[in-house]
Amino acid sequence: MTLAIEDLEGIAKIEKERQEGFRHRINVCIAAGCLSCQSGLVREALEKEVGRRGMENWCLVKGVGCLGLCAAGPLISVEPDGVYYQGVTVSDVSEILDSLGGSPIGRLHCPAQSPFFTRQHRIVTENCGKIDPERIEDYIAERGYEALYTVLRSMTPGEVIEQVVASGMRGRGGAGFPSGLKWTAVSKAVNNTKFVICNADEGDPGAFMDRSVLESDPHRVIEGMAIAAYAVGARHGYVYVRAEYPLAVKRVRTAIAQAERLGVLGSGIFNTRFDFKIEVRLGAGAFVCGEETALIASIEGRLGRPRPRPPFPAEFGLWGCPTLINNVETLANIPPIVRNGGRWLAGIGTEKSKGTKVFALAGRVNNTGLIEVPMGTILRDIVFDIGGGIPEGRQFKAVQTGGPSGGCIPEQHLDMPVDYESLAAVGSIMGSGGMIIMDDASCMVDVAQFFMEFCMSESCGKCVPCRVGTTQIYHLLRKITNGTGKPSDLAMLEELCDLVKNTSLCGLGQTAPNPVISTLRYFRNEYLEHIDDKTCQAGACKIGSVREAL
Amino acid sequence: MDIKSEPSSRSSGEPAQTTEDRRWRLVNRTMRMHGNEPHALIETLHSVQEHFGFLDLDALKYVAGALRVPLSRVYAVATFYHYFTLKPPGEHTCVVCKGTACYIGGASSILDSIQQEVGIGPGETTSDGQISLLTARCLGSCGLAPATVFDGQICGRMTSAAVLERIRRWTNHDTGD
Amino acid sequence: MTTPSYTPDPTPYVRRDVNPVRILTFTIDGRDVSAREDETILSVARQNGIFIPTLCHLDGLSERGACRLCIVEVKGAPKLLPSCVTLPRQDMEVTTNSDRVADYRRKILELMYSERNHVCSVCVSNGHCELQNLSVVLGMTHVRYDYIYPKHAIDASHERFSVDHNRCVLCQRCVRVCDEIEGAHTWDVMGRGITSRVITDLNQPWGSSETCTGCGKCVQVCPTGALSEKGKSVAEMIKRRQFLPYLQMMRREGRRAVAEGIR
Amino acid sequence: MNRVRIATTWLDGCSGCHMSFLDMDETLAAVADRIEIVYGPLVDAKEFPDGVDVTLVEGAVGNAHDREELERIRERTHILISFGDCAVTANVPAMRNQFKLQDVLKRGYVDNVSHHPAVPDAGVPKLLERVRPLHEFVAVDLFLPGCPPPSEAILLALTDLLEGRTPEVQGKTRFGA
Repeated sequence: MTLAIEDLEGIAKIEKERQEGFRHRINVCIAAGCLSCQSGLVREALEKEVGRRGMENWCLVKGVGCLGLCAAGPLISVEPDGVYYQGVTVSDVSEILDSLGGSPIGRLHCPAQSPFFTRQHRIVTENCGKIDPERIEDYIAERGYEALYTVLRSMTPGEVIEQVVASGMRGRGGAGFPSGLKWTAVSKAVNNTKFVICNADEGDPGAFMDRSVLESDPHRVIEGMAIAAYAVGARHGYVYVRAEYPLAVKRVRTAIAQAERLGVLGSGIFNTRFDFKIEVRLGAGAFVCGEETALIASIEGRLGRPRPRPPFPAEFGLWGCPTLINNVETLANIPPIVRNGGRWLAGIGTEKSKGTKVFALAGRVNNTGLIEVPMGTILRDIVFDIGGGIPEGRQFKAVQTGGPSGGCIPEQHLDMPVDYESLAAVGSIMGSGGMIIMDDASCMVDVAQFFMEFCMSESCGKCVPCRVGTTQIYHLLRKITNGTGKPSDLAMLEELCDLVKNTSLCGLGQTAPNPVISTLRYFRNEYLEHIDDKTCQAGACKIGSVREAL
Repeated sequence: MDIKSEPSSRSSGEPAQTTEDRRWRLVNRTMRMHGNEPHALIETLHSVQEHFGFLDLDALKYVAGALRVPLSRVYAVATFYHYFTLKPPGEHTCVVCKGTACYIGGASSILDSIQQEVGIGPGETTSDGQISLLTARCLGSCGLAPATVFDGQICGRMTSAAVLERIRRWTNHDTGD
Repeated sequence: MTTPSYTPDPTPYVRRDVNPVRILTFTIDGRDVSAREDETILSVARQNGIFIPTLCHLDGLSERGACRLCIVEVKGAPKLLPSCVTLPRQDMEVTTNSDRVADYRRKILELMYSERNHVCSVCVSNGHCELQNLSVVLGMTHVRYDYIYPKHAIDASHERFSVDHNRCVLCQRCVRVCDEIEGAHTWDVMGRGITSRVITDLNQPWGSSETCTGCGKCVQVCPTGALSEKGKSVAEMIKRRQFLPYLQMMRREGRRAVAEGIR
Repeated sequence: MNRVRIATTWLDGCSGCHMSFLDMDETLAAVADRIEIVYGPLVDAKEFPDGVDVTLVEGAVGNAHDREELERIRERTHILISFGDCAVTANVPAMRNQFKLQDVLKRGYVDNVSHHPAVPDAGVPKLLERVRPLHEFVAVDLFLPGCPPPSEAILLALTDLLEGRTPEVQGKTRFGA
């Protein structure tokens, strides 16, 4: 089947007319967050009630992706009025339908003018909460696959890469490697067979950006992959997604099937000679598979143990062929880069960190949820303005970024801009975008122990420093948190952290000590309290019980 | 016997019910989709676990033979990836998320209270085979921490009391309540 | 999904970024050396009589870069690099035995000792053990990290050999020799991280393995007393590895003969 | 000239290291006029004296008494030598560390005993949960591994100390030697 731009425009037009034909449109968030507070039931009840009242012709009930403010779920938005409702239950359904066209229900009202919504800059998540992730037509109505058409019909692969280079975008998966360089390397590699892999193995505990994007706007990622494939010369792609995200898996599979049926995936896309197919591969619960070479091994059906690089996947990747591996968010940035030009993205953010970044706000903060802000946004604004500050009137203590590879940033650094360099300077990393806020009820030694336990059990076991070193660090932290630590343990902790960081084989081991190093740097007094006074101010560690036993 | 010889010569591990059991047909279909190639191992194990709930030794042996993957590698893969389980799950499963946000939000006290009430720790099943307790690295529902999954249904903002209430519903129901 | 999956090309992967014919020069510990582009720093060092400690490396088996003992410093490189898998570049300056590297090596060795239950005095390989020997060579007189003391079993179900997991360092030489030279792939590593353990077949007693040919290569390549011949007492297990270079050469020739279709 | 005051003792060990010490035979005589052995199984002294220059401690720390003894020795000794594998690595005594202390005692005093099986609870020091090397309890100045350390290595260490040098025993002894 050959698809022309007119067909895309036609689909978009029909879809727009269809939607605008409804006087009222009720968008119900059906991403995992809201689903876990029964938004599925709310949607059903709305549909049933609309049917019962005979409103089907002028009131549309639509399941949409993440609206962002998970803390207030289930969320719904009513268009075209632009009204948000929070904490909606099945019993509110009648009242909502009664109020259509009238004044909003104050009791459920979620102020759309609050900083949580107004301070965001949505590029990657522009369609989240707007379109039905299970309808390709809805994506096309928002200019979906237009970028792919432009690329295939009017740009050379080199021109596409130029735009990505010009955008200055850096990989959103964690390390922040310039995406344009990666694309260039793969495109230059000499081989008839190349692959594009979308890394959706979002393993950081406390991060759910990729999940939300895949659940809310899967076609955007598929389009990004197809553009990438064209640019580097690949004909086959894989989405490697965690099995723990069944909804994301389902939506991606649905999206791929729809794209194939429509002809934006497959052979001779848009009547060109470009063929591209995508397969889904499920991760099976191994954090280390976020590492490129381990991920490749996993797709090949093998153990997810990293191998030393070089050779890098750009030269020697999946089945020995040049392979481009990009994270979900990176790929989701591609269609807007193509539509608006690389310079447009380069105009957003800071000098060295371009564009926006999606963060998952979680922990002890009022507005938990998903946010997208320009790079360089001040951390304090994220926590207190967008995040709405700390609940229950407690004291802010630290914000943890970068997951198990990142660090804890204390109050004194809250006024820094969030970009790759600034985060590195304070001993943390951008990581994939998890942001966990901690208050005075969190013990930083306990937090360090939590992350080390994570790294220890996620270590693949291949290299000695990571396999045994993380275990030794964990044991030392456990001694400290249970009140049997010695003053000399701190020096030993530092020694082991240095060893694991400098001698481990892959990124997991090399960054595993970061949470310990950063808490030792900023919260050393808490370690000393545990060791010298045998107390845990936050009350998180069970020192008391051990002391009684002694 | 050479492990790398023809799969037909290794069919001893094939469970008797293979041909008539619909679930095995679905597993076979997964393997066929991947050309019965060794690289289909993880996808196939997913398929086995999806249809049987866990991976037993006969299944591992069968998959090894069908895909021409050495037995030890199949076992290695099945134990490397934490998503796979070699133990049959209980009638009901409760998965407590131990992601960072859930940890900060009190996931450990939820686990403690389950241990106290039901007497099982993570990875364990009650002796009557009714309830399995599992932990997850992160369910991605951090916005609603702490999160827990009851028989596949995810619930946010849990407390120990709420979790125990759900679990009691299972046990009461099973005693004919 | 309805479309069948991608089927990879069955031919072996070839690194195209390396030219095995090209010769380059660089320095190791200040000495000028030359190498082919596909030779590792370790192999060039050994050819030139420069010692770099290793454990998971064994001539004739594939490289893993996992024990990290062979790390070296390369001028300009921010990270320490495992010499067993790192290829030299023109004018590279390699330092094999700086204080920093020696210090890390000793610490890594200490970690290995702390991981399992190594009791040299009662070990069949006492006096012939690569791990033990490394402690002498690297000047490691004691382990400063807490011993972990995991509980591990001994499997003596095989007719002629036994495996004592207390002495295993997870170098995977057994796994590799069984897979790459014998072609049986009886061994692999189950689990992950600190709970990893070598297994035979479906984690069953070695003696009941369907795939083990009983060739004993795994025993001979094992650097410690983890794998040993039965009937050997303390300090009596001396490993014989003379077969490895021959087998490797013959396998290579055999593969070529098959590829060329001649005999 | 003041003679260097030397002490030796053994904790959880087999006395083999002391045998090796005695194996120095006539070479011991060569340094005999410069040293004085003030405490140890080789001499008649009831209490560990104050102001000892060098103490060779054989054996691991396996019970409460070992621990107290070691701490007292550390207080009263200038240079403490961890003497032999049991002291350095906990060696054979530590082989019980894989098991729970209760199980070890039960196996030793109950399971394998036909006459009055009972775990002794009076008159013997309490066993520690785990046997550990000396340096996990006190600072150690020199490590002399070996099972036992060869007498040449012991002599070398002693003569180096007598000459005021830091002993360099690398290559002279090793674990299990």
